[in-house]
Amino acid sequence: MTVQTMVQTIARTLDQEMARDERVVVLGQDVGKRGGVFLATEKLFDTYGPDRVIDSPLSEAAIIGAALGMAVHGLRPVAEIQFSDYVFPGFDQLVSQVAKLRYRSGGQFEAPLVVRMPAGGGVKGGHHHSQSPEAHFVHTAGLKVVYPSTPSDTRGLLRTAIRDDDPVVFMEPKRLYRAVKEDVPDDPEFALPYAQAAVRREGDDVVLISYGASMAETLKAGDALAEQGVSAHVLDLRSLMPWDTTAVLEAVARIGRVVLVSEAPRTGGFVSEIAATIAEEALDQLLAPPVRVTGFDTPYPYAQDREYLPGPNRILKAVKRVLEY
Amino acid sequence: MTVQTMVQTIARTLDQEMARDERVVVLGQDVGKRGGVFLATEKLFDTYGPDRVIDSPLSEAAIIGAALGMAVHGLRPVAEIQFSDYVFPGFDQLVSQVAKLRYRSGGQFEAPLVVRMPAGGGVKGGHHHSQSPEAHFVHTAGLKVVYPSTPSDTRGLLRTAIRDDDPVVFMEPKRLYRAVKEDVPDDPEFALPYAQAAVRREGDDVVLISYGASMAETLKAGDALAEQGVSAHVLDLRSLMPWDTTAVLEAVARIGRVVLVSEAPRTGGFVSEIAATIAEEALDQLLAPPVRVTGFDTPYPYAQDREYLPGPNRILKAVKRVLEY
Amino acid sequence: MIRDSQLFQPFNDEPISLIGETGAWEGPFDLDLDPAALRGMYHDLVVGRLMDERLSRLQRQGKVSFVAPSAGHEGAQVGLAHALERGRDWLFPYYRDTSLLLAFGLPQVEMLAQAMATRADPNRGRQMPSHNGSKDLNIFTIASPIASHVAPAVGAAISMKVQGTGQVAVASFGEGATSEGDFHAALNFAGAQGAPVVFFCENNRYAISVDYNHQTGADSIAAKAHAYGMPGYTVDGMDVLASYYVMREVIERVRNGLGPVLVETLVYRFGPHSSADDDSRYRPREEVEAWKRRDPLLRFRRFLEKQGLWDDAAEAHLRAEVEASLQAATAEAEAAGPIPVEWMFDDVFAQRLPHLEEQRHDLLD
Amino acid sequence: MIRDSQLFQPFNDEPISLIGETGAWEGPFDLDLDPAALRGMYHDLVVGRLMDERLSRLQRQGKVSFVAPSAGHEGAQVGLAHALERGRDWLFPYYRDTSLLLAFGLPQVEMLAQAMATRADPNRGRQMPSHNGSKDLNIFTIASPIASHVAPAVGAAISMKVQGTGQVAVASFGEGATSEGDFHAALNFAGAQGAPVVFFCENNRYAISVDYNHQTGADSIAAKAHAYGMPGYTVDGMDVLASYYVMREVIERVRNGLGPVLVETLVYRFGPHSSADDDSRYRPREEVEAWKRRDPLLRFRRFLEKQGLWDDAAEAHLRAEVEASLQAATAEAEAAGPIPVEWMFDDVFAQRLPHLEEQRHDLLD
Ligand SMILES: Cc1ncc(C[n+]2csc(CCOP(=O)(O)OP(=O)(O)O)c2C)c(N)n1
Ligand SMILES: Cc1ncc(C[n+]2csc(CCOP(=O)(O)OP(=O)(O)O)c2C)c(N)n1
Ligand SMILES: [Mg+2]
Ligand SMILES: [Mg+2]
Repeated sequence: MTVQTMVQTIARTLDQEMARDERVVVLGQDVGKRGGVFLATEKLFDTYGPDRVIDSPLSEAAIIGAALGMAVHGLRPVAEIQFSDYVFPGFDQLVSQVAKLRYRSGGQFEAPLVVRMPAGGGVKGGHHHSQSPEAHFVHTAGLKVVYPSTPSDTRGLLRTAIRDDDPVVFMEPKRLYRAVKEDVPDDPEFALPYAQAAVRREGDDVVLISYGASMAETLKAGDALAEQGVSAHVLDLRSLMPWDTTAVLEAVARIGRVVLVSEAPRTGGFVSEIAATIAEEALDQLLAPPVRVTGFDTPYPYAQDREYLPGPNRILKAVKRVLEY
Repeated sequence: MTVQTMVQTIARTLDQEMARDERVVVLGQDVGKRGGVFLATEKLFDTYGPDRVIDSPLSEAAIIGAALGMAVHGLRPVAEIQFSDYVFPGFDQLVSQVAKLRYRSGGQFEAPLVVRMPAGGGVKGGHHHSQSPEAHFVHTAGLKVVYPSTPSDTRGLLRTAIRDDDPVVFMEPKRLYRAVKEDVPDDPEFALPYAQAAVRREGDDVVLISYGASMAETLKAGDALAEQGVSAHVLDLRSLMPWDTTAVLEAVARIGRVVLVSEAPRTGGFVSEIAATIAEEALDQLLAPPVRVTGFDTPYPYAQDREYLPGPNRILKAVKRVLEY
Repeated sequence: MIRDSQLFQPFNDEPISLIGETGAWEGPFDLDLDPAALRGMYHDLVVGRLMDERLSRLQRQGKVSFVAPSAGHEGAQVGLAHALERGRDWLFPYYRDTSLLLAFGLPQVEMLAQAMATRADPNRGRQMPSHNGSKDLNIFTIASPIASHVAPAVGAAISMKVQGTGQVAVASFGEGATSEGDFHAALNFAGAQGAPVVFFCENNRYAISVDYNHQTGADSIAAKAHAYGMPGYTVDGMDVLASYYVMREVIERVRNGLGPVLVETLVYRFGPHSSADDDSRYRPREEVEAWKRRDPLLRFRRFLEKQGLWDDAAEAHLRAEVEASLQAATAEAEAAGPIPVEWMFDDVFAQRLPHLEEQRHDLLD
Repeated sequence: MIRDSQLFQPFNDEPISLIGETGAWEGPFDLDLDPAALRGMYHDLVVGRLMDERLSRLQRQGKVSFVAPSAGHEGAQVGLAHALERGRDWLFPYYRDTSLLLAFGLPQVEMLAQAMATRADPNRGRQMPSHNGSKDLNIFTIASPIASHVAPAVGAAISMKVQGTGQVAVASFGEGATSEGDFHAALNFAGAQGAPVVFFCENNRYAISVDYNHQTGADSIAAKAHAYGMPGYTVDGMDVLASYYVMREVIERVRNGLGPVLVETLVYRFGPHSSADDDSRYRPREEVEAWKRRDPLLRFRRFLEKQGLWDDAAEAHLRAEVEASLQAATAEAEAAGPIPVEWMFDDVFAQRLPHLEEQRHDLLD
């Protein structure tokens, strides 16, 4: 075990995987000498050199497209998109090429690559450094989507993603990069499966479901509820495609009240999918409507960086609504 | 009134609007002499010449980005993306520039432009000529999204979109382009508002909700149900942002059983948003779970072009489920 | 004069051509191909042409839903195919590469099975016709979005460089493709990395209806190589030997680690853009006829005749042989039978995820 | 010699420079600017530099969350600003254009208010600092995604052409931006349409940490103009007069309908990429120091002194005056007060849609 922040864990996991498997390479803007603008690839350049840690030109299409070609030719690229907001110039490569290659080739070719990207707001970045675009990926058949919230989960899921033969969009909650330090298992084989939600708090009165950057706020709400004598069952989804429908439906069936938290814009966000699934699969177990607490349907603002986020207060209001329903 | 197909109506509406307002220009691939690959801009080049009907290079980013610049400088561009599947190379222009310009400039600049795009499957086009990407647009704050299903609605909504000071993604169900002819109001001021669902069939037993390309299948299911003595209330949303929550919630409240139909992939599709809204706003009125009948979570296939679509049989199965619940 | 290894100069004003319109060898060096190799090229030109005709016929018969005719492009394509090492080098082709794919080894039956979407398509009927691919042959499965395959070719080439395999990647595309942002992103990355990749443009002057002058203000597609610090060549694509010799030199250069190259071949498509197009709306008939007189098959046949390697009997024999082979391949492709519905749910991921299992179950029930 | 209208030749090997390092006029034509105009340029250089320093100070004080320092870029920017027609031409700038914006007329208070997100920002506090814009001044509001503003500039230029307004659009960007696909798509469209637009590259050799050689294999950014059939110039961007005279000629050409132009100015950023960067990780200190000795302010001051237009007293006076003005602007910007929370819900659409009304209500309740 080593005590690490999330961003340190990423660099360490990449190091471990690159040491283990020569085919693993890293590419992106500033991933070389600079070690990434968040230092998520720190020191890798010194250790593995320019053939395995590739500073790319300023083009997300080049990064994602080239990563695909590398993967097809036998490497296991881990591409970094500097901010998830900047995935869009490379979006066509992701949805038209990467996501569909296995399918369109009848399984002849595969695309074992990871696209890492810091996501989420609360860093005073305005709308082009704060967005949460996971819904776009989850709606794209052929992509797996992971969005951890703790250093250990990041370690375990990044390893799984790198070893996966399918393309994985690996979203990283940037405002949690350095928020906590944690004992992270250093075993180079420590890996976590997808679609296993983590129970962050056991409870019986209301289910709170979230993932990624919004977990911190959700946990704060859970703490506040505990102080008020309300016991929240808090689930951290950790992966969104596939996601843990079983844990969600079981918790909802048992408790009957559920609040879904995500900072992505409300309309068409991933939690709408969860709500739809709950409504379709667990209608009779519901004691109150599944309520979504989300970002607003505005571009991410700058001056209201904090107010935009679904913070503990808004979560508590929603909980009140489902408890009093 | 003139009897026209949907695609004829589009060309005619563009012609009317270009005649009315000099600022309206058309741009895209093959929109000039060729009149568009579907002939949606037929004859416009002859009438208005190369300054107002602009054949662009093969770049969706150039088309959408230039449309924005034109709009900012005082024109009212109507851009054509040849297939909605090809919006992705221009997706960054749409989500990062077009959608956010008004917001980021504090309302100083606006982006009065329309991006037209044929969408949907059933034309043996494989996954790059068949997709239904509306969820991506609806989830992007700052874009309006229209998706009509009849020639008259197309006429009325395209006019509204062209005159709108906000950017509008105008999706056109390509397999309905020539499917029906209809008397279309030729009044050059005929326009339809957003967020007013059309009741395509009155009924009391189950609500069927759909839009765009999937309306044809939904109506067929409505007919089949009528023959079985089940009276379906069929709503055509026509616009997705904004969408007619009132009509949907009223119908659901009255009838209590609802089936949502869309050929977009299931996970994270726009009907998940509708289901989530229904669950949140009308839980107590539901007599059965809101059931989604959708495209599958695979890339759009070629050999199974028809089977992929949520056809009448799958809709009927879902209706049976909600009726027997 | 013996051909030396730096014979062709980049950024040439006149397209490189080695055979005159009458079939005369006009190259500034001695031919070094034996008769079998030359006849082999002609064979591949004819196979491409006849396959093209067959696909259009099958389309009219309703057995194929769509065709992107390639007649007029054969010279450029076959020249390229013969300059590559089969089974070693990689191709990232586009939908109009019928002759290229066949000459690079794609079995006729696979092309026909892909077009008819039968079980004999190794791509399992996932895409519309003219979208082949073969892992065994290092042919990256074609995708419709124009230019989207170019960055993957660069990535593969970077992998070749990093792993020191001595392979070369080639991406082919039309001149319209050069306008896409992804084209640029790809060439620029290749230039910065010195990756072993060749960008092979089949410039037929039209992207559907959009002509060259609406496509770009550049003097030539080859001139775009300046933007990436790589050499650019313009080649007469109706001349299979010009394509072959330029590509042979270029590929050697690239294989030796001297960095990427852009090659523009000047071709013309004799037919419409696709079976869904009506090119009379935008192309004058005289223009089409003028180009048809420059048919790459005709020119090369004249050349072979002048060399004493070909005559009418050989022609008749070859055509009969190729037709028979195509006939057999068509029958074999058809006999494989249609793609089963349930295949729709495979190959989304390496393993079928639970939600897809459920959806499969729902449909098949 | 009198400057004629075709003095500068494109695709030049040596960067165009008019003032030597010692401040000597080295232009091959006679200066035609009066002392007021020359002093005006120096004024704008100093304003840009002092604003830059002020923003960094405000950032360290916690009043501004982020800064993209522009010191080292002033010469190129001020030269451009003075060659444009204010209130007529359009600017599509990027985040490092502090001097350009101010010299083009952006009120200091607006820049400061934008940086501090107060009510005096006409952009209503919607974006991080260094993202200004002004409808009144034809300054397209800056967006962070690199190169995404270039296609809009081309669209505006096409509109200018179609409407025959005689205006010119200018898009500015770093050399890193030239690698984005959207950069290419935009320039290519401009070239095909002959649109009245100038592409103004501030090549400071680094995109954050990625150096020129990892960015592109091209010999120069100007060489990329070949890809679009437009002229490309390389200019010494540390020389405000070189930037001014080249841009004056280029803009005249563009205004006269001769089509778009790409201009590359060679500059250097003296500071880190941004207040969030640590450039010592990737830039040798000697390199930074060497460039600082080429400071555009220093060079132009030496020039003015040589021309007898400047001395220490004038310098002291100017600096005091500018500082006072910036101080007043800062105070005014701050006094406007913070952006109200409820503004978050405005300007998504022309009218607030019902779901936004509801969300607003939910938050403010
Ligand atoms: C991204 C994208 N946009 C548009 C299309 C529609 N489309 C198919 S082929 C084509 C023209 C291609 O022209 P070119 O690259 O010159 O190749 P050619 O067909 O002439 O061989 C277009 C616009 C597409 N397939 N992909
Ligand atoms: C599409 C996109 N990708 C990545 C970034 C992150 N980023 C911000 S500035 C920058 C470097 C820009 O370099 P350059 O264009 O040379 O301008 P400079 O900062 O040197 O003036 C990068 C990579 C971004 N803003 N947008
Ligand atoms: Mg072409
Ligand atoms: Mg730079």
